[in-house]
Formats: sequence, C-alpha cells, structure tokens
Amino acid sequence: MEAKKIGCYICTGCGIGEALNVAALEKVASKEQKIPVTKSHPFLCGTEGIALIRQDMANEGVNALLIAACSHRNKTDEFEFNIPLLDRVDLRDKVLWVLEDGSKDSTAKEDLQMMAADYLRMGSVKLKKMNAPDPFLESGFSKDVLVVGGGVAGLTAAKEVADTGYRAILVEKSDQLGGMVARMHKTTPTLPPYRTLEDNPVQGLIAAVEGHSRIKIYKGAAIHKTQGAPGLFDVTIHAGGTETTERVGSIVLTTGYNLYDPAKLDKKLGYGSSPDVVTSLEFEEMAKAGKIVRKSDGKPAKRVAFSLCAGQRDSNHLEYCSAACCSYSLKHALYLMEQYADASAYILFQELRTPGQMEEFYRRVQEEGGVIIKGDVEKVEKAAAGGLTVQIHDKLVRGKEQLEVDLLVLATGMVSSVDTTDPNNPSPVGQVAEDAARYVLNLQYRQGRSMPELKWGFPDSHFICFPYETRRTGIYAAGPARRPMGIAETITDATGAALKAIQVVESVARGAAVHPRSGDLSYPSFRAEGCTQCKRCTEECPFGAINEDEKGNPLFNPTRCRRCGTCMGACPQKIISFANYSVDMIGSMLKEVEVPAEDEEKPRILLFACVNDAIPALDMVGQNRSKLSPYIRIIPLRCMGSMNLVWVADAMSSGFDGVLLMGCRHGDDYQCHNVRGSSLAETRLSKVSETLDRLQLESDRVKMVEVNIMDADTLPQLINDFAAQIASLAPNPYKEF
Amino acid sequence: MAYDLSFARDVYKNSEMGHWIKMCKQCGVCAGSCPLGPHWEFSPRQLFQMVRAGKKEEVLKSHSMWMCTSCYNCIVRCPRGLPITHIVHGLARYASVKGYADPDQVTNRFATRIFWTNIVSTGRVGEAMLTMRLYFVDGIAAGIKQGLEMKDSALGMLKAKRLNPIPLRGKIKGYAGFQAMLTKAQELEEKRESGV
Amino acid sequence: MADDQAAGQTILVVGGGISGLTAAVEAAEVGYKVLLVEKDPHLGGRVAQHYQYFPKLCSPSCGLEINYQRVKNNPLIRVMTLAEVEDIQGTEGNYTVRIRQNPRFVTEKCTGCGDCSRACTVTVPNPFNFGMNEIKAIRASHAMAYPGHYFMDAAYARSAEAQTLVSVCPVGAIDPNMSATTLEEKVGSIVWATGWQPYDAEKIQPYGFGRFANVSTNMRFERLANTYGPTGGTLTRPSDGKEIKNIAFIQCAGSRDHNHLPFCSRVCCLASMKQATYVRSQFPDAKVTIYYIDLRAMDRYEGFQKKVEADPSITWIKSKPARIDEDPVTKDPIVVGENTLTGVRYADPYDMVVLATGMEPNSATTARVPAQAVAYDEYGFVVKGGQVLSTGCTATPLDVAAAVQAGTAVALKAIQSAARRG
Amino acid sequence: MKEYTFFPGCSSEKSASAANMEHSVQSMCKMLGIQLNEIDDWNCCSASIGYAGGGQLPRLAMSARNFALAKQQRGNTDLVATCAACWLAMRETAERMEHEPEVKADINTALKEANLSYDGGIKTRHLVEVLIEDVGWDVLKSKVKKPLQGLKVAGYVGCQTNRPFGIVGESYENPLYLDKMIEATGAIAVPYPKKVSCCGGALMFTEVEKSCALVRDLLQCAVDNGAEVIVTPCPVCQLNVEVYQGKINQMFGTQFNIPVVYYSQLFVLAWGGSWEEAALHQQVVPADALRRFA
Repeated sequence: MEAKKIGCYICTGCGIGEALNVAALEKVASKEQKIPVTKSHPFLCGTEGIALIRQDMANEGVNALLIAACSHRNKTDEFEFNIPLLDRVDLRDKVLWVLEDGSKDSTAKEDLQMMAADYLRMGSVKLKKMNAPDPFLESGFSKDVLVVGGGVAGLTAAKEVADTGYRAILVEKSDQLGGMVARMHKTTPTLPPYRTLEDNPVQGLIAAVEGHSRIKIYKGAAIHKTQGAPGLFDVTIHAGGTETTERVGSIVLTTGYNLYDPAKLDKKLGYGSSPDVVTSLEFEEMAKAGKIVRKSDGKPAKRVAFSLCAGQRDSNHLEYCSAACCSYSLKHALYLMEQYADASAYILFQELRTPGQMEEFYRRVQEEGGVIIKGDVEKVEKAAAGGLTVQIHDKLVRGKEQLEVDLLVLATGMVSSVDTTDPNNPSPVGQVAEDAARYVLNLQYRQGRSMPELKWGFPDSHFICFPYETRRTGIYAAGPARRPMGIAETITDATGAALKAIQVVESVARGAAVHPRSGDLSYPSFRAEGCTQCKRCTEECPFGAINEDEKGNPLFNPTRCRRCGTCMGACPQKIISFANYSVDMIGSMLKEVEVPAEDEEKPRILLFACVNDAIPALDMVGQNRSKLSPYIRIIPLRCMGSMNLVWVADAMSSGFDGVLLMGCRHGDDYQCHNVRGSSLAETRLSKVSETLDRLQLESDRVKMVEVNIMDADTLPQLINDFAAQIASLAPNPYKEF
Repeated sequence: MAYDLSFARDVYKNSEMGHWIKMCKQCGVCAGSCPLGPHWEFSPRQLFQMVRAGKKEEVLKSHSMWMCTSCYNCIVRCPRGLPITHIVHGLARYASVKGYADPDQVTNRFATRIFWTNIVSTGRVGEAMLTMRLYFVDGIAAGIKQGLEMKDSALGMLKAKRLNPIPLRGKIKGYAGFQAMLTKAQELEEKRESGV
Repeated sequence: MADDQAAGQTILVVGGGISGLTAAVEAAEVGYKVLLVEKDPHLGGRVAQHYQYFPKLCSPSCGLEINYQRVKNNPLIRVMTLAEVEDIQGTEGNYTVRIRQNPRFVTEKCTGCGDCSRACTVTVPNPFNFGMNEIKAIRASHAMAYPGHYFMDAAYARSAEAQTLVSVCPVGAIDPNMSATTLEEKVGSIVWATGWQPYDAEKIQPYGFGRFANVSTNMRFERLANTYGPTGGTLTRPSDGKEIKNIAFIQCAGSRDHNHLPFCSRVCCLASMKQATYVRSQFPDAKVTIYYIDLRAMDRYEGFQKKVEADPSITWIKSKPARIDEDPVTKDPIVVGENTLTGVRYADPYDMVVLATGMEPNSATTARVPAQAVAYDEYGFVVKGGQVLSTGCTATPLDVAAAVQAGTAVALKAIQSAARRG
Repeated sequence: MKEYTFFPGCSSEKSASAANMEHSVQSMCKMLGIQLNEIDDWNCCSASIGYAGGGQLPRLAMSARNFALAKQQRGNTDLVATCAACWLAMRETAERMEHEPEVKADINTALKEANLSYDGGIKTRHLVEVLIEDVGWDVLKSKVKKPLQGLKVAGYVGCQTNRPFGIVGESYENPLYLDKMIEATGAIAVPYPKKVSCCGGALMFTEVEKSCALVRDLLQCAVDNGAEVIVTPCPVCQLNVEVYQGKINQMFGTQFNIPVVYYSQLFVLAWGGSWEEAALHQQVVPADALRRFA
C-alpha cells in the first residue's frame, strides 16, 4: 500500500477567516504537525474548493484528507472523496459558533485561536494514527439463510428469502409444517371491506415452500449446535436420527409462541372444573373439525361466552397484552353465529382492542348479534341442565349477572418460545445434546446458548427504532417469537426479517458491518502476546461477538462484531484496536492539546462525546449560537463503551483539569445504540477514583452524564457549570510535566 | 336469566329501528348529549345494554324513554350511527303497545290518549281542544287549576289571536279516506309489532 | 446480489417519513439503488414533529439521526426533497415516473450559516409547529432538519426583499427566480409511503376546536412540549399563558366514528398516556384526566399503560364525551358526558383539553397514487392489488416500531418486484 | 313569480299558535315575489310525539298522504315547509320510503284506502333553504329599507331545524345562517352559546318544569349576552320560549320579558313592511324593542 500523504484544507468561509488567524493555523498544520500539503480556501465546499482538493489528490498524491471546516454532519456529499482516510475538524459549529466573538476582546480572540489550533492538532494526529481498514473477507462465506420454526412466520420467511433468489433452509421441530395457524379454522379479515373471514393461508404457504427449488426443509428436527458467526454459521441439525451440519450466512428465528398454560389461570375462570371450559385454541380446533358442541355431552353449543384477557394484562400471569386475542375471539363468535342461526355469543372484554381497520370487523360481529359485555368472570359452575352457569361482574349494567352457557372459551395469551436468558448469567456452553430440547439454537457463544432478551422473554434489542436488531448479529426474530402479534402482522414481520437476513449476508460478503455502524469496514484486531486472559472483552461485548479458547484468550468473530469498540474500551492491556480507531489514537489526540501553564489560569477540560447523540446535540448548540466555556476540548467517541480508562489517566497526567463524558441514556429504556456501551462506561468510571487517588486528584474532576440528542438547550449550562466547578478547584498539578 | 336474547331479538325485530340496538358500543355519547339527561333513570346506552341483557321489565316499565324531547343531538353524535332518537321513540311505543308502560306516565298518557286522538279525530291538531283535554285529563278540578295556572299565557294567546277556543274547522274534506288509510296502516302496524 | 437476481433496478420510494426512510435505507443496504422522493423540504415526516416516543420517552431525533447517517453514507440512495410524483406509467419492473421538483430557492451551495434568515424581516406561521408561532420565510424547517440546507417560502420568493437576500448569502446560494421543473425517471418498483395527516379537529364540532382557545390536539401538544416548539417546551395554554396543570385528553376524537374516521388509529391511546407523562413531569402537582372508550395499548405497550396507571394523579374515565363547553369568563373548556362505569353525568372544567385526533391517510386526500391500477380501501388506505406497494400508515394505522417492520418488509417486496418484468 | 307547493302545518292555521309566523311568511313571500301554493286538504304531519300513539306506519302514512296530494295537485314542484317539525317529518318519511322498500309498500297499501299513492319524487325544503339558495343573500340584503340598526338579536336555531337533517351547508353545533339573516336586516347578532340548545319541544305539554328549566337557561344566556329580541325559525321554539316566560318567572322568580319573533317578521319589518304585515301585533310578549323600526 502506498505511503500516506496527508493534505490539510482549511475553509475560511462562514466567518472562519475573519475570526481566526488562518495563517497561524496553517503553520500549526504544516510546521508543527508536518502535514506535507496545507492550504486554505474561502469556500471549500464550493466547486472550486473541491476541485482544489481533487487536484492535489491527482497531482500531489494526497491520499489522506484533513478537512478543517464545519461539522462532519454537514456537507457530507461535497466532502465525499471515496477514500478511507478522511477526518473533519469542526472549526465552525464547535468553535466559532460556541465561543465569544473575539473581534473586541483580545482574551476571547486568543481562546478562539487556541481552541481551533488544538482541534487542528488533534485532527492531524488522528489522521496520522489512522489506517485504511482492510475488510474481513474469507472464502466460505455462505449466503444461505436458516429459518428456525415452520409456522406461518417461518414459512413466510423461507418463501420470501427464496423468492428473492437466495437459498433457505427451514427447520421445524414437529413432523409437519404450519405451526399454530395450521390448527386454526379461518383467519380474520385482512382485505377490504374487512368484514368476512378469510381462508387459512397456511396450506398455500406450505405448498409454496415445499415446492420451492431453493428451500430445503428439515422436519422433526432439533438444532444441537450453532457455531460460528454471520456468513460462517455452522448449524448442526438432528433429524430422523441423522446429524447434518449446514453452513449458513444468517438465521431467522420464527419459533412462534406457546399459549399460556390454562392450568395456571385463576380458579375463578373454571378451567379444569368442567370440560365445557375450553381455551380459544381448543375452540378453534372444534370449529375446524366442523361441529361446535359441548365437550361434556356433545350437544350443540349454541350459547357461548368468550372471556378475553384470560391471564393477559395481569401481573400474576402475563403482564402484557397478546394483541390478537380480541380479534380472534370476535372471529370465534362469528364461527358460532355462522354455524347456528339462533346462537348467542357473548364477548366478555376488559378493553376491546381492534386496532386499525379491524374496527369494521368488530362492527360486523355486532351486526350478526354478538353481544359485548365489559365484565369479569367471577365464578363458573356446572349447570343442572348441562353446560355452565357463569357469574360475571357486568360493568355496564353494573351488577352481578348469571350467564347460562354451553361453553366458556378462555382467550389465553401468547408466550414467546425463544429461550432467553440474562446475558450476565449465561448458561454454560458444553455438551448440549442432552438438553437440546431446552434450547432453540444452542449458540456456541461464550455468553451463553440463548438469545438475550429485552423483556418478557422477547429477544429484540433496539425496540422502537430498529425492531429487528437482536444482540446476536445475523440472527433476527420474527412473528410472535419477538412480540405478540396476529397473522397478518406476522407475515409482514417475517418478510422484514427475511430482508435483514439477506442484508447481513450481503454486508458480510463486502466485509461491512451492519447496524448501527452499517458499512463500517474496520474490525478489532488483537495483540495476543499482551493478553492477561482477564476476559473483560469477552464478557462485556454487548453482542457476544468474542468467544474464548480454553486458556481464556479471546477469539474474535469479526462478522459478529458491530464495531462499537466496547472490547477496546474494556481492555486494561490496550491490545485491542481498529485500523482507524484505537486507544493509542485517542490517547495521542488528547496529549496533543496544548495545556497552558498554571499561571495563565486557563484550565483545560476534556469532553468525550458519543457520536450518536451528544455530538449532534453539540452541533445544535452551535446552531443556536449558545456559548460554551472556551476551556473545553471535545473528542468524539464511537460509543461510550469504547472509552478506555487509560484515557482519563492520560488526560490527568497531561494536565487536563477535568474530564466530562457524555453518553447515551442507559437502564431499562436505554438509548445506547450498542445496548450496553454507556452503562459499561459508567461501571468502569466507578473505578476511576482509584486512578485519581493514585494521582492524588479530586475524584469530582471526572464526571459522566447522560445526554439526549435534543438536549442542546440544557447542554451549555451543564458544560459551563462543570467548567466553573473545575475552575473552582486548584489547577491540576501535573500541568508542569 | 341474564343475557337471554329472546327479548332483545323481539325488540330488534319489532320495535322501530330496534335492530340498531345490536350496534351500540357503549361509548356514552348519547347520555351526555341529552338535554333532559339527568332525568333519565337509564341513559339510552344503558337502555340498549339492558335490552341486550334481557332486562325486559326494567326497560319497558322505565320512564326513561318518555324523557326524549326529540332534539336529535344523540343521533348526530353517535359514532356508530345509531338513530337513537327513533330507537327510543320505538321503545316507548313498544312499551306502550305491550302494555308495560305506566298508563299514568304523563307523556305516555298525553301522546297516546290525547295527542293522537286529537289528530285522528279531525285530521289536524286542534290546539285549543288539545290543551283542554290535557288540562282536564285528571278531572275537572285539576283541569281548572291547570287552566288557571296557564291562564295568563292562554289569555295572551287569545289576545294575540293565536288561540281559538271555538274550533273554526271540523274534519278535513277527505276525512273518510284519511281514516280508512289510518285504519289500514294501524292494521299493518299491529301485524308488524306482533311479530308475525 | 444473489446469483439470479436482476440487479440495478431502481426502487422508487415516495415519502420520506419513518416508513419510507426505512424502506429506502434497508433496500439500499442490501445493495439496491433507491430514489427517495419527499414533498417537504426535509425528511422525517410526522415522527420528526414528535417530542418523544412511547414507551421509552426518548427523542425521535435519536433514531432519525442514525437513519440520516445511513442515507449520507450510502451512495446508492438518491434523495429528492420538495418533490412530488405526478405520473406513473408502465408496468412492474419497468415504470416511467414523472416527478415535479418544486423550487427551493436555495441551492446545495448553502452552508447553513443562517445569515439569510437573520437578514430576512418577513415571518410566516410556522407549519412545523402547526402555525402556533411565527418563523422566518427563509429557513431550515427545524433544528434537526435533514437535508440541512435552507429553503424559502414560494410566496416570499416573489417579494422584493427576497431579491435583496441574494447578496446577503456569502456563497451565493440564494435564487428567488428558481422555478419548478419536472423530470422522468425509470424505476423497477414503487413504494407508496406518504403517511398520514392529523384528522381535521374542526370537523369534530361538539368539541369546539377552533372555537375554543384552550381546546388543542395531540399533534399540536407534541410541539407544545417540544423545546423547539412555540413555547420553548413550557406547557402553557393559548388563552392566557396559564400553566397547564389540569388537563384532559379525549380519545377517539374522530377515530372509531362513522361521522369521521370509522377505523381505529391505534396509537392515540398510547400517545395520550405519553403526553400525560409530559404534563406530570413538568408540573408535579398537575392533574390529568383521560376520557376513553377502550384503552388500546396493544402487546408489549401494555407495560407502558401499567406504568402510567400507577400514577395516582391520572384519572381514567370510560366515556366518549358528548361535547365541550367553554366558560365565558375563565375560558376553561368544560367537558360534558356520562361516565359509563358509574352512570354518573359530569361537566368538568380544565385548563386545557387535548383531542386525541386520529390518522387520516394522505393517500385519501393530498397524495393519491397517480397510477392506472391502484387499490384503496373505503378509507383511502392503499391496499394490496394495485401497481404500487404501500407501507406504514399508508396501508394501516401503525406505531413507529410496527411502521419500521412494515418499511423493512416492503423493501424486500420492492426488491422482488423491481426484479420482475411486468 | 316563483311558485312552490306549501305545507303550513297545524300551528300555522288561522288563529293557531304560529299564526304570526304564517302571516309574516306570507307578507315576506309577497315582497320576494314568491307564491306558496298550499296543499289542498293537507293533514297533520303527526310530528313530535305522534310516534307513541301512531307507531311508525300510521305516522309515516300521514306525511305520505300530504305528498300524494301535493303530487296530484302540483306534480313534483318543491314542497316547502315552514314548521321545523313538519319539515322534519316530511323529510323522514321521504327518506324512509326511499331506503326501505317494505315501508314504501306498506305506506302505499294504506294510501290505497284513500285512493292515493306516492312513489317519491318531491323534494322537501325548508323555507329558509329557499331564501338562501333560490333568493340569495344579496337580494335579502338589497330589500332592506329600514335597517334594524343597533338592535341586539339572539338567533335561536333550536333543534329540529338543525338536526338530524339541518339547513343545507350548516353545522350542527354552530349554524350561522340565522345570524347572517339577522345581520342582513342590519341588526346585531349577539354571540351566545345556546343557539342550538333544546326548548323541551313537545314535552313542554307534559314535563313543564323540566322544559321550563331548559327555556330559563336559554333566556338567561340570551339576556346575559345583551339580546333585546330572540329570533327563531321554529314555531315550537317560538311558542315555548315566548309564551312560557310568565310561567318561568313564577317558577324561578325571574323577570324575563323578551320578545321572541320569527326571522320572517324581522325581514318584513326591515324591508319596510308594516307592524301588522310583520304580524308583530300577534306577539304574546309585546315586541316593543322593534317599535323604533316600525
């Protein structure tokens, strides 16, 4: 690879030229930082400015660019040169716009210049330390997709994958495909006018999948082992007594749901007390079989009560709502009324939930005579004449009422079938065959065999904005496995998961990362000899990307990696780094800041800011022209998770008076794009006082705060208060060294 | 037995606009829209749920339906498009025809015995006669009392030539046909109401 | 691309809200060319106007920012703002579309320095804040707007002052004489993701929006709570600037109503619960009342309902209020109706009443699909069966997470469709 | 001269409660060159509480007979009503005959007994709609000779002229046509929130206290907002709000004495008609506030 030749280009537009001594800045770059090519231009992002840069690239052999202008979030198209080595120094938004205009006041002018120069220095060093990432590419990457679970979600995912031209391998634990939906009679309307029941789609799906040239199916199968990583998963499948290993690129988890065990329900609902108390699935099967009858004596069941929320929305059972039961129960009422002209269907609801166009289906069921009752079942007894007497608390006519019915149907809720576990207490990886039944994928991951859960056993990790993400790269859950949902939504969801599965294999083939740093070609490399087997990296990786050998040395899986740098931040030995991001790089940057001598009374405060939220927020502070302390120096981090404690020590020993870290919200409603980055940083910082004590410094010189992207209005005070508080302390004694 | 639907089904079929009762989703907008709302023992939506719950006696004996001023607020606001005013009128009629309605309920009495007789006897409302009958329905004494209470207004009307104690006009010209038409209509109506 | 995949067929995505943005980015990250067309000057659609998302109470900008980064870093995505699709010809796999590019009056040269906006003396009702405050006639839509470069209101562009701004711009980016252009593009498949507009609350006459100063709507309330909103985020009411410490939310204001939107808009219940937390966190002594027919916090969102229900200062009344009156003196809105669980009638005054208005699909009104074969349902949602694929709230009312799922799913259907020769 | 078939209704008969409306309407139409051809031998529309005694079919049949006569006598000429209740009953009958074939059949079986039949075709309109759509605001304004300068009028639309059908193009909660009419006469339409509230309607006969309470609130609201006169298009409203003021004063110790007139009376006066032509001599509460314009 040709030698790196850096070109530094300073834009003097947007008032930079007037406010700063650009000649002096050019000197910092050329003389002090020894940047071979240093130029300035009044309108760098304009056609001329860009042309100037391109000329140097063509004629001077410039192949690394340091662009000192505005925030890296502006003018990205203009400053796109398709080269890996480029860094932006923000002289406008984070210097000019946040400091007092120095036109009158000489100190202010001096502060402006110092800040600009420091950022130029840091940029120069960063670029010097930056190498072009060399993408992780291997022969043997597979683009096939493994789909686990052969219900509607799985069938859909497999079909969609195959229809897009990729090969799918479908694994189903039972002997036939179709899952839960195969046991259903008809499905709720999905098409206008949303009034009539639709034929069960499952047979059609099964036919399509079984007849598809690009789909391979394993039935009666269990996965005994899932080894490897995206592009390189080796999945050991046991079916019909034989073991096969398939190499796949990604995995779609569509194992669906189990119904909440009706035996666990409150006694008052009467399940088990009479055969005429049934679950909604039992009712489905009865309708599918043809005749709706009393289980007790086989007489036609014409009066049926449907009790919604049988366990759902109940902290003693399922805290969440199962989303589909209301519509399903309305459908069941319609089965009944379509079978018997003189039927009586009672829908006992808490909150009748028929979102979107399903409201029309609700109307249809009432039109047919279905009676809605907001009420609870309080007691169920066998009636003399057979059937049941159900005592309800009727909230609309306000009183206790006795219902005489032939059947009471309990709409039990959905429970995720994905085995999940707290990633902090992983189940041991070892011989897994014996409890294969317990685990779906049997991941051979150092952090455990299961999918880490977000809540209630559902395995997604970036709920709301990026619902497909999980903490196991290249493995996407879809359908009720990830959130209670009906058939129509499941089909959509499985289609989306199919796309993500294809997307990851294509990204892997390019050596590129997927969300949140999609397209990033860098990945961690590691200097084995320095490793002390402390296991921090393997334990802390939010995505379980790193395995261990028997000695406890980390085994990196680049295609599992999301490039957040948490491993790098965790490593006390500083032996994990990326081609374009390393402990040394950030360390060198902060050391490059010129720390004024004590008597100048210009403290220096280092500010580590997460690029995802804190940096955009700081840009907005600039847009608002809010003023910040001239003593701060900002270094953007990929994620707070990449924050290595050594930087704090470095900052202190090189004379910074304080360090402020700005990460994303953590806790239950975490906003960290890497799930645990900011919380891990906080945990590490809790140990920082030791470091400070060792240096005999006050521990409140270092502080971490949660910053939301919309905090531009509160940030200035937060930063300036910290600056004031630091200023109130004695200067850092290490300045002189 | 609660929620036995035989009563509801008869109302759906034989009470004017009764089938709409099926469609109520119990939002309560009707109750709040009614000018005499506080005077209803059961609001329209309560009546509807009670019909579905099979509470025949409570519904039909209740005075609630007779509280309707026919302001039509409920109709234009009902999110399910129930013609509530007409349903309530229907229930009142149903209660009256089936003999559940309290015969002494003032509006029932006036509507069925006075107003209707008044218009069918001539073909048009005779306002003087109507008010007289209304006042004297509880007997002479009560009538005079009522009359005296309203005498200022009555006198005012007389002065304004907007009330005529001696009806100018007898029956409408086509009264015979009018009556025959009504008889036939009533006959058809009874057939419908009896559910055959 | 997979072996037998006909590559290079561009996917047209119409609408740059969360659904369209997701569809575009997901398809492009598989390796397909995408043309993203947005009628506003910025991407982000409705979600950009929200203060926080339920249930995490976090800013939409956080997720939008990362999506914008994905757009910026992906050469396969071409974004057109202030653009509308006027005509669609051809068949699946081989469409020709005519796109109208409305003038921005500011070129890509713009550095976002803001000099023009500071020089501009004309203000207009701020559409991003539903006209609740004024904003300069040349501007960026809002603080997080992407693309970041400025635009000028067409009416202002015709003014004399607009011409004077030309010389104000240090980089010569302003051109008030810019005019609309149309261009033709060949695309393989089309995703319609034009989203929704808040149902016009004035049509819900009994609630007096437009007649009563202190009757507002849920979308307006999102702006009211926002730091960049008309009040800088302090919750005060229009009539007298009084702090909103006693507030009511009325659910199904227009939704589930045959006089208005017969369908359920799905998100309004959760939105009101979320907005209740805005009030409660800003004023610890505030009281909130929520009038509802059915509380619809589907699936995992139930957890959020439980959380909000735990707050004793929030009262829940199962009732569709009949009407709102206004106190002639205090201008307090008075909510009138019947509590269906107690049978008791109420007439309760509040500092402000927020109508939880529903989602009206733009495809029913301002964004009809200009193609020969389009399938709508009776409400104007675009459904299966026509030439274009629809997603997000163009197909059915959805919350953000579900819209992202749908947007991801439609990206795959669009990839398949683009490869198919009609 | 524009002609319409006319259904006055019982209250508009000579010496009936709405005689003042009938009289002023006739004067107004004369001034506009409109001829109202009364249906010969019409019968009561069976409105308000006819449902209880009559049930649906007899009730509807009564309006149907009027349609049948109108058709015989005047063909499909628009049928105009001035009474809210009549207008509503006619429209309801027409609508149900149109949408419910069996009802239509039954009605005709009944009509047959009177040697009549009706299968629809006549459009029922409220006189107010004729004024707005056929005459037009400009003409209504141009006719003004004696503008009712400074007169503060509360426009009381009431219920049945407004719901469930309502005047074309008007809203249920805040109809504006009556205020526009008031302003067209040069008077001031006082804003007050009760313009579409209920006067008790037919229940004034039986639920006197309850109904009077409603009217009391209405009067109070109008007076509080500075009204000197209340104007209404509806004979039921007019009767209840005007004639019962004495009773209300007894009941609630109030002092109401505010004239309640019809829009037709205002127009006739403003257009230079005499006190008598405007039938203002037929008020129970003397319309003194209008004297200064006579």
